[in-house]
Amino acid sequence: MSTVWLIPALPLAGALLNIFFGKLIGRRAHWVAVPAVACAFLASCVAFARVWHGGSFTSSLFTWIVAGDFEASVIAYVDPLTGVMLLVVTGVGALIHLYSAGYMHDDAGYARYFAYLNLFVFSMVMLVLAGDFLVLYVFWEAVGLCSYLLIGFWYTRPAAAQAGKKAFIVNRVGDFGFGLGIMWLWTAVGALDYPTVFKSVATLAPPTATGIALLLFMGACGKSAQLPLHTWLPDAMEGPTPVSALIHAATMVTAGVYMVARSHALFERSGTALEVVAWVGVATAVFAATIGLVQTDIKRVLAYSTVSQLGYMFAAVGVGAYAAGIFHLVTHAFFKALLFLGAGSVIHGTGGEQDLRRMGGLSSRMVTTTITTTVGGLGLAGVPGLAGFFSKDEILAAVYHANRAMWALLLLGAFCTAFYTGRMLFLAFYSGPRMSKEAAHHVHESPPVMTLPLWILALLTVVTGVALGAPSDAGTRFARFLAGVFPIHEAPHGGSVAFMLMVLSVVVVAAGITLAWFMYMSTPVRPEAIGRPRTLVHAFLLNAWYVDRLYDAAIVRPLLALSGYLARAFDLGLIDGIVNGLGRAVVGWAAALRRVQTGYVVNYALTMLAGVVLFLAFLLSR
Amino acid sequence: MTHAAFLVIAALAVASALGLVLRRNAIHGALFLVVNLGSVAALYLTLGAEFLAAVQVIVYAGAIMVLFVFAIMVLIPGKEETGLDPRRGWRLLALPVGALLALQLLLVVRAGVGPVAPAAAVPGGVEAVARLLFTRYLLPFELTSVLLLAAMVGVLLLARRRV
Amino acid sequence: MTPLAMPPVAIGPLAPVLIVLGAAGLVLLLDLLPRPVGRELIATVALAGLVGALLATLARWGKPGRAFQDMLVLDDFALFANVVICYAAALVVMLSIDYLGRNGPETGEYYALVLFSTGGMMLLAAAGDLIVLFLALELMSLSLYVLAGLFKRELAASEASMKYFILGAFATSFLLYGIALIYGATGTTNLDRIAAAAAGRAHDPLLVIGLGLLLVGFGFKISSVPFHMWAPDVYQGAPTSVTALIATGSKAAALAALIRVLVTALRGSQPDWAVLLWVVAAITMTVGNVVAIAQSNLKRLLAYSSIAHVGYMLIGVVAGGSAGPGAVLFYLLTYAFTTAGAFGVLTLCERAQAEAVEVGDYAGLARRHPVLAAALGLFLLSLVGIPPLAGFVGKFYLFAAAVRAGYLWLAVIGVVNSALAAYYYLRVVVFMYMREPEGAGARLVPSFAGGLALAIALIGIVLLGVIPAPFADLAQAAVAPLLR
Amino acid sequence: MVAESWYVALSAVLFSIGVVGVVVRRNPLVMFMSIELMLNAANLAFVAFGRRAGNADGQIAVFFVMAVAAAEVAVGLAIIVTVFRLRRRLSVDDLSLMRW
Repeated sequence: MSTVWLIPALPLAGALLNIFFGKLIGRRAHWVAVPAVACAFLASCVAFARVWHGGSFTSSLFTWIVAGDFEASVIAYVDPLTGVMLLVVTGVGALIHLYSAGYMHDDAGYARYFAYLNLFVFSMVMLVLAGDFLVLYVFWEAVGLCSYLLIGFWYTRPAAAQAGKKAFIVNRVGDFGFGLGIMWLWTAVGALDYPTVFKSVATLAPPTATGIALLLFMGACGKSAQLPLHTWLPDAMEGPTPVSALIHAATMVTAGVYMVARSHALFERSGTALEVVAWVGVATAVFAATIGLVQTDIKRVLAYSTVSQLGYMFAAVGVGAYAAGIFHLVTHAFFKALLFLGAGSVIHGTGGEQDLRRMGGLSSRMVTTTITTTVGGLGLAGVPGLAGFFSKDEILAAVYHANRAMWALLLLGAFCTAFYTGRMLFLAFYSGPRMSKEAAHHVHESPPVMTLPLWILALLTVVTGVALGAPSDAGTRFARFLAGVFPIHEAPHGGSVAFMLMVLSVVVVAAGITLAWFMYMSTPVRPEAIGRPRTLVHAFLLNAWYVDRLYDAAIVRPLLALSGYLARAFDLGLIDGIVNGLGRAVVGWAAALRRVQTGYVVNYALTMLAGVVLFLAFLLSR
Repeated sequence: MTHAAFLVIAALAVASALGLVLRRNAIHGALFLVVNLGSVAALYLTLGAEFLAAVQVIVYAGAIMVLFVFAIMVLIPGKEETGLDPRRGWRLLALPVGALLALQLLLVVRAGVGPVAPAAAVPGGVEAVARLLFTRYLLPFELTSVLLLAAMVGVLLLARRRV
Repeated sequence: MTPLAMPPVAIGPLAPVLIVLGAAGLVLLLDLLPRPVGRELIATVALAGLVGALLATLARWGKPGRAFQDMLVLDDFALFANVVICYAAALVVMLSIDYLGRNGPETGEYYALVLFSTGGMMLLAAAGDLIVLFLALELMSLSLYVLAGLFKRELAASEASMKYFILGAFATSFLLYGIALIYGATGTTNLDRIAAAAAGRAHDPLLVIGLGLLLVGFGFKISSVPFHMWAPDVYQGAPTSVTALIATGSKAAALAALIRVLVTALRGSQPDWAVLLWVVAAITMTVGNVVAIAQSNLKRLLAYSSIAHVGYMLIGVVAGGSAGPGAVLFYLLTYAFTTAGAFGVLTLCERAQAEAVEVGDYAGLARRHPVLAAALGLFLLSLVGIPPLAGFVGKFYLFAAAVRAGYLWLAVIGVVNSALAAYYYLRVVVFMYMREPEGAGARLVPSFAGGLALAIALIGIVLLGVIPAPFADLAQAAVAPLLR
Repeated sequence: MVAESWYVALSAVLFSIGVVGVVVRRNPLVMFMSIELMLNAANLAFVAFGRRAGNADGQIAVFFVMAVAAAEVAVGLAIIVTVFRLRRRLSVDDLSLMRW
């Protein structure tokens, strides 16, 4: 008896309990939600143990409809990749659930919050477990739904409602392509389950494979906030901070990377598609990193950083270094969740302050938060020894062998990353306090229920890299573990080139942090100067390359105008005419047929009698 | 039993049935129905079903028809179905369709009820019927009592003046 | 004179029915007590009887249950139908408590008649002999005729009762004549012996015409075209709780009996009845759906909708084999949950001094009573057949059975009809969620039992929609005894 | 002995007359009596077929039909009386409150 079904079932049960008995459970909602995810984590460990030595297995989770030889059922497909994803989702998920119990404890929608969060974990686990593209698609949409619900969790705030709507619409664009791709795949291959699909992609014509792969990648761009569909993620920071940590940093947004890695056979068949993935990743990585340089909202810094890091993952996947991409996914999940939770702790401790300009000097008041967040920041920046260093280095090395231009751009991105991370840490924790006396007086460290997850994530940030990511001639330990899923990347490992690359990236990181030190530490910070556009470039970055405004001018407004025009010209005339004409025909029939029902018994009896005669005539004629 | 007797009784049955349908007066119709039931009872006798013939006269022609006549007397003193019939056309349509039905049924009878060599005479006495009724047909028999009880409760519910 | 050998009286297979009828007797006795007892107590007794019968039915699952010399065949097929019937009747009783208190006479006879009628339905589904079938049908129908006219001060109710009675008796006479002809052809009224006698004589005109007349009688009870015309008027005029019983219980029982007769006794005539029912199914669902579009009275709309659903179910009967009847059984279960729930919502709503039955009364209901509106919305969506609600799965099994039996076009007609049906169901949803009421609109009358009934129905449609497989398997297994 | 087919033919004719009666008459009492006529015709067929089949099952069926008819008459007359109390007229054509 497989226990795989427990992994989704537990969070689902928790969600249902909190949805239906939320009023009854009230403030004790976390007693349902946290154990549910924690136990799902244990069940994930069991599943993980089964694929420890490679190999894969399937497990039928749920049989919906069986009719003859037709069977609609949900089959879980577990291989090492699934195992890793499961551990990340449920593990980080459990920590963030625990953290939420502290962070959200005053909120009016406590039970609703945990219900959504559990529902998200359920959907995400199912997305990872899915054994075919249809189930993948269903839960792809489901995690999106949970994400909108949680972005708009404080739906009374206009900004939150607006952000939820934006996330919905932008994702719709991507999902449209994704759905189309799956349909095309189905017509091309005739099946949707992973083993069959990946076995038969070899028979696809490369153009077909390119088309399908690019459509699928469109969905990935939406979900993982890659250019040009990245605009929703920074706005998504309107949701509660633990949600940002779990959904918009550690798990859901990485679904795109997971999907591309999972379907690598298809992308490889195309070649072109893989190249597109790499370039989009590189472009996004640099683009988002430059925007991160100037943000003043601590969560927006992290949001752009997430977009940028996701770009790194896509770059890795795009050059065929799948294991490196997934490894970065894992380490990123740890340190970015840590950073968000740290930011949340700061926000919690300062009574809702998110603006870096009004922080500073928190290191003395919030020791734990400072230490752990700094570890997370250094991990993100790529300081040697920490997880981010190993995973990013792995990516840089792989990209170096594939394409020098990409490598140079990513190196630039690494510099930016180091800079904005240093800037954020210095501004928040180490520079002199800039908040009002009153506000400063209230600053306090978060309760243990929130700091415990911080410690654990910090520990993971420290050890994961060394334990799993140390490079060797046969690839990292992590890559060897995934060897059954992805062939070990061909690029040469070790040697002087690798050593040189490593040194170079360390230098770049050091330069970034040092620059940040000079700008925000060595001289007193002038908050009024930060966040004010001084130069054109600065203004350009502050406005996130004007992408939102560009979309507004180039797409949203013309579309509104067009639809308005079309509504006037066509809908009322042509389309309405056709639809209404059809409808009117049916309604006309309905109106005529109902007149048959005269209400007089004689007509009813006569109809019955006519029916009898017709029945008998028919039967006698046979 | 001769054919002549059958034909006479059958003619009586058909005539009385037509009388029921064609006469305007409901009381007359009820009396025609009594005649019809009586002639069918006579046919039961010719078929060897003495018990049924007796029940037909006692229960049907006796009890049930008395109920009918009583209801007619109470509800319509004398006149009924006078006045113009706006749906006369529909009503008259029943005649051809009904004739068609009769035709179909008669066709089937001609084709389907061939002369079968009569088996041993069917016992039609009280004993034979009772024997079956209390052995094989015990369940339907008991069911009949429930049916009558339900009907009684229903009638009470409708007829009671209270509420 | 030989002594009369009384047959062994097998209480076991009769137990579910006996419990229901016993409860009816108990209700009558309670009603006769000199000091009037509360209607809640009477309703509770009735409910207890139905739940007891449900449990007794479930307890007999898998046990062969022929009794009274094959007069009663309580096999798994009958048991499944009985579960549907008991469930529907129990819901009706729960919905009746406060509905009746508000609108009509507080009387124990109502519950007694509901129980009598339920007993008739259960026997109908388990009848192994055409005589028992006829008696059970009459027990069910006579009680329903009276119940339809329960509000005897209202013109609509008395009209409904009268139409139902006259047309019902008319149809039953055809059924009886059909039984007589089948008896004439085979010399027996026992279903199994009819099958044996009819073997190889499928073209005996007596048998064929008998079959036709049987279909007329059943067609009336399940309200298939052209014997459906009573249904909208009766559904509209009868008390809503009674309408729910007519729409679910009586339909389930009649369909179960129809399937049993067709599949066991008249299996040899399948080519005949399958083609006939093909046409009837297609016309029935189309007429039901098209005319429903023009309705503004919700009870009437649901009446036409229920006609359409009978059309869908006849698809399963036509498909035959083991898949077809199994799909019908499963559909009956989902249909009972959904329809009883939808009518249940109507019993809980009222407007000033009247029942709220017009679509317009439900405008803006979502704002006034979001939970109630959501419940009605879900029932309607299930009737449309939106996954993952029960209605979708039910339709899926029916259409799949048709396709596999080679009736592709019938399945296509069914699918087109389901699309058509979305129009009028969703119109109600649109009214509830997007329109403002003119005047006060319907308001909720709180009722604990009614709310509980709705909750059960809701859980039912979601459960059957999400994990249909075990129930569908049971339905498939239940058909097996018929196909021996 | 008169062949059963004659009896069945007679029953078919009576049945059809009853059917016509239900449709052509407006008075529910007469319609109801026509239905009794139909049941009666069925009974005649049962007895005739019973003799042909050589068993008494047909006669038993008639017995049950009579019981059912009695119950039906009781209920039917009660319903008719209820309608009459409300309307003071007795024609099924008055019953067209609900239609379309």
